[in-house]
Amino acid sequence: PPPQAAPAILVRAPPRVRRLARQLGVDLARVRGTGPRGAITEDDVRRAAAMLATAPKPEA
Amino acid sequence: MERFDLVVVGGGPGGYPAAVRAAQEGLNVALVEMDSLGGECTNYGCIPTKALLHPAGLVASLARLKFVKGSVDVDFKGLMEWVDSVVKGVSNGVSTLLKGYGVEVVKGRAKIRPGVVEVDGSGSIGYSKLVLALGTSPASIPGLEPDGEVVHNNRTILGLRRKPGRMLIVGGGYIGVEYATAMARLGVEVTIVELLDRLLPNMQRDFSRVVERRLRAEGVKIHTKSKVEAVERRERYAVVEVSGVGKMEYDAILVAVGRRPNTGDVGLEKLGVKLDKAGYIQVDGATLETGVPGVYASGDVTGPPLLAHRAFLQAVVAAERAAGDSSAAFDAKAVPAVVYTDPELATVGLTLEEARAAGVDAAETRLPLASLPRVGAIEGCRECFAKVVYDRSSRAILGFHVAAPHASEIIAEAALAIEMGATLEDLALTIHPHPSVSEALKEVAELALERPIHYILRRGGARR
Amino acid sequence: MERFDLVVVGGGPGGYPAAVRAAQEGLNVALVEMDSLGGECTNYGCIPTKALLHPAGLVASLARLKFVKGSVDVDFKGLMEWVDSVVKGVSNGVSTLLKGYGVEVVKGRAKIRPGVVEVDGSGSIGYSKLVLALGTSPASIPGLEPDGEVVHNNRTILGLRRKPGRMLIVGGGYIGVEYATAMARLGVEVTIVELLDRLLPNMQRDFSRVVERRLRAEGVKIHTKSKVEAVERRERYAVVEVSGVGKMEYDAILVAVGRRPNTGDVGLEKLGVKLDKAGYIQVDGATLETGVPGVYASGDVTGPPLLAHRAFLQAVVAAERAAGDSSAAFDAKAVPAVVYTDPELATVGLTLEEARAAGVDAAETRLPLASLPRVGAIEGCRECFAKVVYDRSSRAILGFHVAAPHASEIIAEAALAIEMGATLEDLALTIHPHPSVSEALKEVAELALERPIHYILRRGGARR
Ligand SMILES: Cc1cc2nc3c(=O)[nH]c(=O)nc-3n(C[C@H](O)[C@H](O)[C@H](O)COP(=O)(O)OP(=O)(O)OC[C@H]3O[C@@H](n4cnc5c(N)ncnc54)[C@H](O)[C@@H]3O)c2cc1C
Ligand SMILES: Cc1cc2nc3c(=O)[nH]c(=O)nc-3n(C[C@H](O)[C@H](O)[C@H](O)COP(=O)(O)OP(=O)(O)OC[C@H]3O[C@@H](n4cnc5c(N)ncnc54)[C@H](O)[C@@H]3O)c2cc1C
Repeated sequence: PPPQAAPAILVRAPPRVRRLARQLGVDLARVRGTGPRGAITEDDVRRAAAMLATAPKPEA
Repeated sequence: MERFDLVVVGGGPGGYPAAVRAAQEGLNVALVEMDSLGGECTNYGCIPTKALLHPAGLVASLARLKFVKGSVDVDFKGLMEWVDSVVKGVSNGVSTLLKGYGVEVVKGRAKIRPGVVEVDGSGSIGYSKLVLALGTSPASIPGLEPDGEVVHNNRTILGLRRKPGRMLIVGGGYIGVEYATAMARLGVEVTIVELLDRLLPNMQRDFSRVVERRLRAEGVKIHTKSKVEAVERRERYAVVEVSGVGKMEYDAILVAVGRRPNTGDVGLEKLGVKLDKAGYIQVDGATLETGVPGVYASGDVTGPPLLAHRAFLQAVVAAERAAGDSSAAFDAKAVPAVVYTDPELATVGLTLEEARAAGVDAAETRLPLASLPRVGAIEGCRECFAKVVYDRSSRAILGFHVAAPHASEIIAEAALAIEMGATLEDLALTIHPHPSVSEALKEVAELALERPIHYILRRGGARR
Repeated sequence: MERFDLVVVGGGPGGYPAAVRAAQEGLNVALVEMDSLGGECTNYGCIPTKALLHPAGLVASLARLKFVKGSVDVDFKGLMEWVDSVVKGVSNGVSTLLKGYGVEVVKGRAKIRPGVVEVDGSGSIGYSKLVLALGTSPASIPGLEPDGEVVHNNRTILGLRRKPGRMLIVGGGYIGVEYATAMARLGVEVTIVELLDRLLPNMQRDFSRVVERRLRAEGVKIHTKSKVEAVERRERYAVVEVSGVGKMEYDAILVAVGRRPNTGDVGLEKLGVKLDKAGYIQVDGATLETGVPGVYASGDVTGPPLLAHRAFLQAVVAAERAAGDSSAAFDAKAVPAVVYTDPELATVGLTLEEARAAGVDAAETRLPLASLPRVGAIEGCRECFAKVVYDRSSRAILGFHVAAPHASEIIAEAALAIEMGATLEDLALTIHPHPSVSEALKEVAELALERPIHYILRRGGARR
């Protein structure tokens, strides 16, 4: 199951990771961070993007 | 009619960086400015005030040292001319910069129609994309309109060449307290009148307290919950009645009571750009889009917080968007704000109240800084302090607030900490140079972790 | 004989934080110190030099402003007494701190046997664990032994009460140039003699260049590739022959030619603690273990870099290890170093050469800082600069090097950036307050990314 959305200010992702997430269309609030104390890394974002690409699209 | 890929209206911090960034991306850019390049910040704001505060601060720091004899005398006219030259230098720098990037600078007041900017006295230019960086102007009070002789706003005051004997500052916000700090140290008898119950009413209470105490110690008279009741203009002075104070003569009056967006009579309504009640342009905070395709706004004209460094980044984002980069966004978690009083006050991120209101299980740790050698023993600040606000579970830094010498310099590290998602441990384990004010970040983080090496830990806080 | 869980020998930055941290962990701690608490840093190093530099810097900054008239006169005796009081205040703070944590302070010189520390004049105390924080003493040159009247080291010079007319500084390292900066500004005619071909020979060449130019401009005579050939002591002065300069009279001579570890005659050999060739204690860099079970060393006695803030962290790690925390380690990637000249010089992390030697595909970007308003227009520094060293592929920050006012304050952000693994983008997208020196970090990162908003980008670098 996807992790619960965290309040935006608690999303711990550096500026470059946030930019990458925008480029790949990833919502950071739904990414589970694997860095120290749950920080979100570039790899986490890339993994989430790859999952988005393969996941079945929900019905519109 | 010449046509540009991008026209930027306004040459301040919200404007010129947009022109530069767009030119770097290969766009054909024009910038329209009706006054001096650099905007309010360079010409009437950030730069002249900090220039004024520089010698004033040196004089005050020296005066605090008992073994320094003799007396220095600041030639007021010379000082104001130097401030002028500093401003000109920075403004010329913006001009050189724009020329270097091939940006066409068009002088005059702009009015905007769809696809066309009409510039007073310079004809019309066409645009594909538009960045509105119109900024703000000083608000005024009926009866206290600036005359450039006795009654001033932040623009006309820079024309002062004779040192006022007695000066009234109307408005106790950051502009008012910065001017009070500078002028008092230059030997002017300063009075501040503030409507609300404290100076810096928009900031945290402990900041107000530090500033009020220091200004009073330097001879500034502070009247809160007061206002100007009546003004009689005379030849070279004015008689002003302040509630609870009575009538007094002042050689100069600075009105610093707020800002008004420059959005009137520019054609924005017809363009379809939406304004909020106060007249600021409504934008998407992340993309800086106004809702009208191809039209962006950046800087103070998008509403508070009115800060040059926020305008810089907004300008860059607007330019990148205009150049077609759909990943560009203003998503800063940390916008620092500084008041250049003595001690300097700086704040970034959330206060404890803001963090809790956002639903975070947050805590705050406060550290008095007098026992940091650089702050207490050397610079002599007894009332300086730092506070860190953090998330209890992850220990991520959410906010940092500091009153100290050079707070304007150390706040950037706190901004980086918040942007990077740094935790208390990260700050505590980063080596900070000794002796420095920046040690405050490490020490307050250690204290929050209950393992400070320079403070005696007691239940419920630190004491040394 | 009283027995302690932990005995710390040495009350400097490598010692007292170990005692505090161990006490916080519940250990029963004693600290042995034969001189004043606070060590070299508080009593003869960091604190008195930065105190001296504070008024000297204010005087020089004021003198640079043409509109400041009148003259200030620093009462030398009063200044030196103030420096003394600053030192005493900081040293007393350490005493209060140790008392607050219940650390037993034992006065006297320690000799060490297995399990026992014998303290001259205070009897013996037993220990389970030991932290050796013995520090260093000033090295001397034959013929130039300090006499406390004319020939001084960094300790005896603090006893000066009459301002020397002419002063010779032997050694152009950071202690020499800091004293030269302070003394020249107080009106002393200063000559520096340095054996190697430049001042600050251990630092980057562009730092040396900035400092040499500024010191020369302030009237300091600099003789590199020179040495003292002969000394004749007279009543209140000495006649010194310097190679290439000839004979000259000096009222005061400061010898600042290096440090010697305080590891002689303490019983270390018998204890089994290993020393390197220079006499420093060999430790595991991460755990601070000496190889003798339960015996740790921290601070300058473990060898270069000799820095108080490095000692602080080593002390904490040694204490945590002694208290049984096997996860504690000194693993800082970034140890900042500052020279408090004008402009201040600060460096952290790797230089380009070091990064390449470590096998990294690194690049460096250099930014002149004169066009930052705070640095150039307001503080008047024309030769200030910042350099960032980064990994080309990840763009991670590896090093930052800066010559600027308040470099000592802004270097901490660079240390945090390196510790956090921040990249050029992270620095460029973090909002830095305007106007400040800290903008240098953002601007140099933007330049490295080839999208500076305040510099004209040309092939192969920046120009404005
Ligand atoms: C006294 C004072 C001190 C300050 N100190 C600081 C500080 O230390 N740090 C900080 O961050 N901020 C400071 N500020 C705030 C800072 O000045 C602003 O945040 C900043 O100037 C905003 O930039 P901007 O480009 O959005 O607007 P502005 O700087 O106001 O620029 C707008 C420009 O647009 C031009 N313009 C407007 N309408 C038209 C038109 N129709 N046609 C042509 N040109 C037009 C104006 O002439 C102006 O040059 C200070 C402000 C004041 C008043
Ligand atoms: C002029 C000068 C300026 C400096 N400026 C700076 C600066 O600005 N920033 C910075 O980071 N560093 C600076 N340093 C370096 C800094 O002083 C050292 O890095 C720091 O003092 C090291 O701490 P320590 O505890 O390891 O050693 P020390 O401070 O040398 O302390 C060792 C202590 O152990 C005691 N001791 C030694 N042997 C015995 C014994 N057998 N029995 C009992 N007691 C003993 C000594 O009396 C001394 O108090 C400066 C140094 C000098 C000389």
